[in-house]
Amino acid sequence: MARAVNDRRKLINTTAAWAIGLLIFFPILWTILTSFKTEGQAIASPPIFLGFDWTLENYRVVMERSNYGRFLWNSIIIAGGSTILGLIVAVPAAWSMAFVPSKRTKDILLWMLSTKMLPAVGVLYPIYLICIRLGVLDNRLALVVILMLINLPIIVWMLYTYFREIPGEILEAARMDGATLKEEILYILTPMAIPGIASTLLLNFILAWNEAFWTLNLTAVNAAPLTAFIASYSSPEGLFFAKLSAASTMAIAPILILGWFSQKQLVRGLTFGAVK
Amino acid sequence: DGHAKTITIATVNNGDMVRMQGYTDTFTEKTGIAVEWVTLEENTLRQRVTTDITTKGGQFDIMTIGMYETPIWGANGWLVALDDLSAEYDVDDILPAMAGGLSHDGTLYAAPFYGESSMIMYRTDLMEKAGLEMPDAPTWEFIAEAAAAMTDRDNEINGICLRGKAGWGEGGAFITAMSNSFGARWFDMEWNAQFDTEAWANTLNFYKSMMDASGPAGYATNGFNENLSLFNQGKCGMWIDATVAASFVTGDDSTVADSVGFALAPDTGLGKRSNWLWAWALAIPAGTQQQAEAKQFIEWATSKDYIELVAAKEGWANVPPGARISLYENPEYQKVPFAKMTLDSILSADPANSTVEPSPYVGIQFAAIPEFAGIATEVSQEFSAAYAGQQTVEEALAKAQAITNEAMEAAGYK
Amino acid sequence: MGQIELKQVTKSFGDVQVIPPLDLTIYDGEFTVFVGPSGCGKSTLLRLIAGLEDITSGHIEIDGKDATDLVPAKRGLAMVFQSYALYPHMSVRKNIAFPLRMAKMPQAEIDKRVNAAADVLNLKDYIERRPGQLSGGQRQRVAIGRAIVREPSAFLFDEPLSNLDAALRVGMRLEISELHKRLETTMIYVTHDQVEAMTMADKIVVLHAGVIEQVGSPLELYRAPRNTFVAGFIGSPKMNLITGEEAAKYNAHTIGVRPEHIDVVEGKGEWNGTVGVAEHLGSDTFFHIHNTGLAETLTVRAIGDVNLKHGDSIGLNPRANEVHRFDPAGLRIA
Amino acid sequence: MGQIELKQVTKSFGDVQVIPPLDLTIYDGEFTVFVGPSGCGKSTLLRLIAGLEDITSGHIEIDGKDATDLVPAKRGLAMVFQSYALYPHMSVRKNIAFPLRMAKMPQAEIDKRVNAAADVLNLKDYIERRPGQLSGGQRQRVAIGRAIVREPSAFLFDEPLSNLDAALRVGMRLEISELHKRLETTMIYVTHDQVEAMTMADKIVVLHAGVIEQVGSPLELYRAPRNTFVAGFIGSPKMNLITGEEAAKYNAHTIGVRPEHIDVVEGKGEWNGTVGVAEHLGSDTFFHIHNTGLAETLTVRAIGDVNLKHGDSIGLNPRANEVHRFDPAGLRIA
Amino acid sequence: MATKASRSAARLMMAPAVVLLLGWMLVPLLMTLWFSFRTYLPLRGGDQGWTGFDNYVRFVTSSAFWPAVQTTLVIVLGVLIITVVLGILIAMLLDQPMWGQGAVRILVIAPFFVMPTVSALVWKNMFMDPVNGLFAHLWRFFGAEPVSWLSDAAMPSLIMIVSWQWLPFATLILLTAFQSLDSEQLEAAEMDGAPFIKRFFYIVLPHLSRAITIVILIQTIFLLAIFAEIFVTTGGAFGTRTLSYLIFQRVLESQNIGLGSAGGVYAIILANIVAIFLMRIVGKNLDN
Ligand SMILES: Nc1ncnc2c1ncn2[C@@H]1O[C@H](COP(=O)(O)OP(=O)(O)OP(=O)(O)O)[C@@H](O)[C@H]1O
Ligand SMILES: Nc1ncnc2c1ncn2[C@@H]1O[C@H](COP(=O)(O)OP(=O)(O)OP(=O)(O)O)[C@@H](O)[C@H]1O
Ligand SMILES: [Mg+2]
Ligand SMILES: [Mg+2]
Repeated sequence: MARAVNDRRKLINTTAAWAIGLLIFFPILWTILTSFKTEGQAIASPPIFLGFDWTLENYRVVMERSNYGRFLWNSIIIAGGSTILGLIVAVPAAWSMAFVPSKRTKDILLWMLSTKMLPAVGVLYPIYLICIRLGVLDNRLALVVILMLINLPIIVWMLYTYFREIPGEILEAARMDGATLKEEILYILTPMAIPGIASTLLLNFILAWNEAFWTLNLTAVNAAPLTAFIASYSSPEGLFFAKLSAASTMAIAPILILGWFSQKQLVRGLTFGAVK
Repeated sequence: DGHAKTITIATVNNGDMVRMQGYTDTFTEKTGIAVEWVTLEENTLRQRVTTDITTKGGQFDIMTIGMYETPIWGANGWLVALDDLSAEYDVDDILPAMAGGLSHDGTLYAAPFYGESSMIMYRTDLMEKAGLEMPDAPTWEFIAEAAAAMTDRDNEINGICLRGKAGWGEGGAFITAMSNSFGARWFDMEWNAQFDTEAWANTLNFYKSMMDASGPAGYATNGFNENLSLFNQGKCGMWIDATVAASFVTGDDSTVADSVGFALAPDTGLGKRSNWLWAWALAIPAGTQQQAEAKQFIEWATSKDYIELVAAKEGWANVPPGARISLYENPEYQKVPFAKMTLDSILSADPANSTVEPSPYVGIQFAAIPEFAGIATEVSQEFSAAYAGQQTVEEALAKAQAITNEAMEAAGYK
Repeated sequence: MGQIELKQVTKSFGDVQVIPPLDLTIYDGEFTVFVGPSGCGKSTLLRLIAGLEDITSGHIEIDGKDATDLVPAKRGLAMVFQSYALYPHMSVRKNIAFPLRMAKMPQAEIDKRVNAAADVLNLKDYIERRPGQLSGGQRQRVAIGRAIVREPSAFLFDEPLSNLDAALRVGMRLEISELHKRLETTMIYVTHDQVEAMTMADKIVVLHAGVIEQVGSPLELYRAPRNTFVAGFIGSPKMNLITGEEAAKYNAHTIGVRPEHIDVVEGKGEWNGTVGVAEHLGSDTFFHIHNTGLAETLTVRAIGDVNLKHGDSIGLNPRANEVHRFDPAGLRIA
Repeated sequence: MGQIELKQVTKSFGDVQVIPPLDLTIYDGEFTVFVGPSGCGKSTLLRLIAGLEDITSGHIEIDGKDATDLVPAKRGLAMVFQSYALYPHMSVRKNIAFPLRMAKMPQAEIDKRVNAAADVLNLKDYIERRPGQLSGGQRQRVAIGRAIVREPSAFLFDEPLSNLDAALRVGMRLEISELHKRLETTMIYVTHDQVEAMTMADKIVVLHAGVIEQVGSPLELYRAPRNTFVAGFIGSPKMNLITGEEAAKYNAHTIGVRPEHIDVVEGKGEWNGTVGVAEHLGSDTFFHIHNTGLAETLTVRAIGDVNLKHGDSIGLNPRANEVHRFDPAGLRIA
Repeated sequence: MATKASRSAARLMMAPAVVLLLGWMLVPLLMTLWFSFRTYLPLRGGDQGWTGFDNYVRFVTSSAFWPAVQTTLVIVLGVLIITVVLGILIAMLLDQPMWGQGAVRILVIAPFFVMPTVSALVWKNMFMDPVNGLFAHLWRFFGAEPVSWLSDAAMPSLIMIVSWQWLPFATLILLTAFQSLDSEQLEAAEMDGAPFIKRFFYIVLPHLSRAITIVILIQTIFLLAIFAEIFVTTGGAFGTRTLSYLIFQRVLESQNIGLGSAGGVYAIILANIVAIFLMRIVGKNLDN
């Protein structure tokens, strides 16, 4: 029973929180604003905040220069695919850990996490060679699998924490009711864990979307996602801030919008069992 | 299937290359060959194509590489020799300096899309205001003096803007080229690092004291892009950099386009100037399935016709420079203000003979050995740290010496 | 239909044996209650019967057929869990229908049975709601509904009422009793609530550390506890257990007298003491009597409101025919 | 030391007034129990006294001094929360010592007091454990220990026993009562458990929707409930409330008779009916009687084990002097 | 829950995840190990044979090694400290009642969605550029000399950029932890006479320890691997070369796979030291 708070306190809280929120958000806001400026206005001194001539020119130039749609589509496929594939592999594993724990469950979980500590640059060569051997360079499916593997530990861990919150009695009830293991997972566990699964999905979608090392190094054209798109603007000739901003905005906008629409889920998703 | 063939080209995201992408349709219309572009920032591009070529990944049909990679890769047999280009293409029209730098054992392995040297770009108005006149071939001493005279901190005008950014292709290239004019070299004939020489100390000390006095704030992180931006905003009196910059500083985005003059890169009277030689060139990796199509593209993109196409659409100032003799013989192009100085700069560079004292390597702002990129990046990082005042010039040189010797040892030179 | 037999059943978790060899027969139609202190193995026993845990050794027979290795679904039993274990994402209807769906019953039949169960349990008004929108008692009924539709040969209940508040508990207790009367199906019911055990059971099984201390009807246990454990466990407030001299007078190591079987007298009684805490419930008064010369504090019940205060001296007369006698091993002396 | 007075205290959450103007005096040393249905404002009232919520209007005086705007720590009260609110990362010792450490008491004095409290509460064996390693009853005692050491002028308890199981509840109830006897400090105790209220209180405050329905000693409330709400609320099983013709006979709109005040007779009685469920507890038997001609099912208590079964016809005689009469507004007719 | 059937089902269902991850870990690891014992110079014709421990010795004795380890630890620690401390403060603020809580949360969460590359580009060019960056304007506005962030204060700048990206994560986890704090505990402490600061240190902080552990664990995993931020901003100059960046330089810039692989093995060892250390705490904290 939280204590009731008077309006004055609330006003102070609100002001402080909004100030900090805006401060944290400012770099993104500034990027978005700059993307609508002309190059001259973008570097004007003193900087112009809102009073500039809004233009879509930068977006036009960027769109003309690169096949944004394809990058976007690849990002969606790769991030989405790896997340879904990850779920398919992780749900049974998390079920096992949560409901049939053994002495080694926690060790396995921590071991899984530790695989994430392999330095990617250190194994680029081996992985590149393997991909060549398998003929899967610049292949969306290969990236889907690799990103799935990269994020799998996180997915398993998150699902494990959610599943643990589900009382085992309910699964036992299903078993008493005659459900097979498959039915138990499909009809009871998964629907009950929907909020958790949704946030796992989201978080991993974001992680996969932003993954920049493998997606850049293992793709050329067919499978190149937005991280590759932004790589071509990394150091544009003459520092065209406005165009850089437009490209940046285009690279982050989809995920930003997705994240905003689903922030409730995400907030839950980010708890990692911090709450019991 | 009925689809046309598609070739994949890895390229760098600079202005001329991006412009070329815009004309891809013309090529496709003409030949029916579709083109996929992988455009990357310079450093990223270099890693991507290097990884791909060394592992024979075969992801690209054409790679955009430079004078540094071409001879090494050619020697390894990783590139398709460009020795059967059509007569119409006129290989002999390529500037000899460029062709030389892009060949191994006399065989051309990459066709220059554009070539460049470096030169001084300066503000005629500021020079005048300072009461000085730029000679066609100035010395470093004069440059330092002029820089000091032009500096006007209150109006945010820096006498001179130079690259200080870490990276072998950035500040590393500049300081190496500059060191040549001070009589320094990377290696002696036994591949021993030479950073313990006085010549290197002189180079760095001169650079740093001049930049501290007349350079922009934070010059230790400025590269080509940053300096271009500064110059275009009227914040630099002089800028010594790639000749291709000339078209930008006189172009639409420049606020000082009307008052830019050009001069040869400076020297110290030891017989070598501090200008480099570079070309972005198109090469075909040996493993590609689409050799014929790739060659077709290279012939198109580096042809005289392409130059004319660009000239017709966007004016002579915007054509890719520095690759073909014929361009400089074209009377239309000769009208471009920086044409002559560009050619002069290119002609005054000699990659095979870049240092005052003899050196075992080819290359002006680099040494064409596989290890160089790695070493020079780290060395230039030490230099940048010295520029930023985080260590002394002596410390930086000592570390550079150690880094270089370590790496040469690791690579088996010693 | 519904006879369950445990033969030499044991259960160990790792090295710890929580159920030593145990024999028990539950007859068809019986309402059997398992009681015992926390951790004594009530739930474990129930889960062994349900098949949710493997037994370590021994046999379980259901209706005369060996069910030891049968999966839970095949044993024909239904279980109502302490937490109800309703499926939160399904409506009441779907919850109740779930076991039938799993049995691949035709939809028409499912509907019929679900409606019938909803009728019986007064759930028709909530049939489309989710469990989250129901009160505790309603949830409880859904859980029972889900058990009923399968027409199991026996119901297993694990402390089904312990999450309800006192008032509701009384109501639900009656409902379950009535259900048993109506269906006449075997029911096994775990609780640690005295009143539930006494009022609902046909047969009470008192467990202690996995061992059955006594099996019998509630009144049998109340009247003739087989040992001091059962004597202390059954009845509320607890039976007064007295050792020493007083017990010797009765030729026993320990004697037990229930608070309601001690009469308070004015003046001297068989035992005399002073009132400690007096708990006035209105309908009854419980006195805790000190200084009786006995080692133990005695609890005494007086009907109605008796006006004795802290410190008052009183006399107590145990009813001789209600005194239970136990030997040194704690076993009842007949 | 320990008199608490509420004067025209109100509390609103936003627009909702949960406590309409309320006056109440709790005298020094009194054990006052707040009872009432869930949501009636018991906890809110307690928190207002503790200072954990600001009152909306009115005054609170503690020992005659205005405490309305005092912060909780300055009111000299100690509170035991329903969840115990132990600090999970501190040992029992540290938990108990916490208020003293906050008061910057010298370590020697702290140790002395903590040990004394641990002694009193039988916590010495667990003193270095964390709350997570304690049983419910032990936790409860730690919470009380933390309250005791401060030597507050009054203790506030918010349903301190509701998380314990039945057996433990009885024990803790006695412990708290004894504590009160020993310390003679004012205690305010919130519960919705009948038995707790009746047995522990010096004074019961019956709340209903933020309004005090009746204040009095447990037996006052039992004997003379001021209205039907109190009548139904106090006493277990609930008083039988009967309206209609039968009530009219008594010149009342509603009459109430407690189950323990109805005698079962063989043959005809004042009321006659058939036994529905019979709950045999051993010490008592509760009958639910149907078909009496009254609208309501009657509950009747018989002492001991009475051998009546489902369907038996019986006669009932309410004890005339124990019949409570209420007017149409539900108020007691004297 | 534990019948034989369910236990064997569990093993079966865990298998795909375990096998996949084992493969994903072992195959590259073994190849890296193999390379690390060879002279492998792709630009000089590839694999040139066995060299024993030369690569290991060379990597460790290189003047860049220890500074890189130090830089790695400084970045990880710096970011952890900043994100945890600020995260706690911001979470505490967001936990208070206010208007538009959801909207503020959206603002705070946003940096988490930004690709590391984009974030580095934006910070480097639009904020930290000593001439045109917003900070430079701000500094000039107050009459100060603009700072060359990425050279003069490279490490703090880098830490700041990375912290900005990870602050939302820390804040959100800590916020949920705050929300799970039993308010009765705080009230009890208040009744016990603990003022705000003491309540924070004695009650709130211990309660957050589990959440903080999780923040530290997850962030460390990601922070040990940060790459794009360094690549884009400083390219490893000005003392910002981490161990993984050093490996990157050996492998990709110097094209010395053998040496880089040896470095990779060291990085794995370092990561595992950190991991074991973390797992210890986590293991302990996750249990209770
Ligand atoms: N999965 C398990 N692993 C190990 N020990 C267990 C397990 N389940 C139960 N136990 C142990 O078995 C004993 C009996 O437990 P059980 O749950 O059957 O007791 P209970 O009588 O139901 O108690 P309660 O009244 O508290 O529900 C306990 O000592 C318990 O600790
Ligand atoms: N912080 C709050 N904000 C709004 N309403 C509240 C708040 N706290 C309590 N209430 C409301 O005030 C009323 C009284 O609540 P209170 O907790 O005092 O009841 P209670 O008698 O303690 O109930 P219970 O027996 O369930 O504990 C309830 O209707 C409750 O919803
Ligand atoms: Mg149990
Ligand atoms: Mg309450």
